[in-house]
Amino acid sequence: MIKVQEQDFDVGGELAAMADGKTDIGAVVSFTGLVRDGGGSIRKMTLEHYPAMTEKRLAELEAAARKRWPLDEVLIIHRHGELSPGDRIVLVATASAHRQAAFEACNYLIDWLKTEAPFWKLEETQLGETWVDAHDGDAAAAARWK
Amino acid sequence: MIKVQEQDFDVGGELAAMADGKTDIGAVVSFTGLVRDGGGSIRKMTLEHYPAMTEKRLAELEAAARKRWPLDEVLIIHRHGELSPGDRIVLVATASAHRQAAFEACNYLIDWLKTEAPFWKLEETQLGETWVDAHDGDAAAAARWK
Amino acid sequence: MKILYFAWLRQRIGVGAEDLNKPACVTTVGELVAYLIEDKSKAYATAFREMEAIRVAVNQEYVSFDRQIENGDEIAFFPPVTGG
Amino acid sequence: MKILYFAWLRQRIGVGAEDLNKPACVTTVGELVAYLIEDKSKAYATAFREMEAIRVAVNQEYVSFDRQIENGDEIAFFPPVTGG
Repeated sequence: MIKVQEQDFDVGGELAAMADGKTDIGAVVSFTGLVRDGGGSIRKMTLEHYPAMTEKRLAELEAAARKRWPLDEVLIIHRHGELSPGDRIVLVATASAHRQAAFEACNYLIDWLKTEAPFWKLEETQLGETWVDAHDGDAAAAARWK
Repeated sequence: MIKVQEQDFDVGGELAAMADGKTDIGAVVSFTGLVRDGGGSIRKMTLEHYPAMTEKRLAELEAAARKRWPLDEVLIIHRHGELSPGDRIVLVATASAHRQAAFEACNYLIDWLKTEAPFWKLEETQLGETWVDAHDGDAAAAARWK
Repeated sequence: MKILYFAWLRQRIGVGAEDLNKPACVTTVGELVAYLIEDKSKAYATAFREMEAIRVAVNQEYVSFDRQIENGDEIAFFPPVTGG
Repeated sequence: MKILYFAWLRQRIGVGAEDLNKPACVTTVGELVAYLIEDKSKAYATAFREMEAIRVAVNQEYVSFDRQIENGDEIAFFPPVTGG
């Protein structure tokens, strides 16, 4: 399931819903991404995105993960709009009978989301606004899954 | 932080508490293990453990993970006592500035917990009680991290 | 054609979206960029200066600059993505 | 010495814990098992039949059966663990 939204999400509620009423799920793995402010200089972050393409790419990533691993449930929630340091940005969660499938699929999804989902981060500091540069390490992380 | 308890835990609350008030955590990865009943025959599961050794081994595993990866927070909650299919058994969560560290440390902790933490599962079906056998795959999964 | 710009491309060009009747001389994404750069009514030349830092999607799929385009296509230009 | 049994070992022997003054002839875990098997007051012989399926910890640390033991030690016998 894909959700792209401005509002925050309830991690516990979302994860519980994935396994609710099922007894064949042994493992739920989740990744929560937060607005990080290493230097204490970020006042605000704005996430811009390309809605039609975001939904399409995330749905394709979910389908690719389901094809590669035996997954009972896949959830991706990505926020857009204005966020503050410490705020949740993204939740990726996978549920499977087997823990290694859940771990690998969750890791795969966030790695590819980082390099393929059309989101852009604008950071606002005292010095002004800066578009966050793409991180070379992200492309390398995604390439591991090829 | 290590918690060994009979009562259920609140995944969302626990994960939120790990990053609460901090702005240098970029990633929180969690593993939730659930009582699985593939065949629909398990009525109840009882988890027995060796309390003094459980606390000691889990604390040692936490220390080993912190030594190997740059982690801001580590949380392991393991339940004991009577559980039903679908119930949460264990939560392992890691928080780090970097997502790959959080993923690897969480995966490492659950792999080693499975082979080292002194818990034993007794399953009750219509046919009677059976002690769950250790799974060869678990030893192999843990050995990957050596 | 619908043309979309995101992030600093949108800021430099000054609009997020515009409609354009595909000129006959434009058959690929690369030719579209060359055509836009000629148009001095907006800061296209400045925006498209760092071509290696620009990605393009046609109908919401990543493509390369030699991709053929049709008049009904939705063509989006943007910097490398930084979500997650 | 305090001796602990868990899971099916506990069930077969019938107790989860017992105290024993270390006999002079017992210096290792393996010798302790041999000593217990001689004692017919409980089902030690049955419990310890599948030795390859039994793990031992001394003072809450995994050890091998040739580990030396002292009178003050806590010695625990159990099957391979199945938590998580």
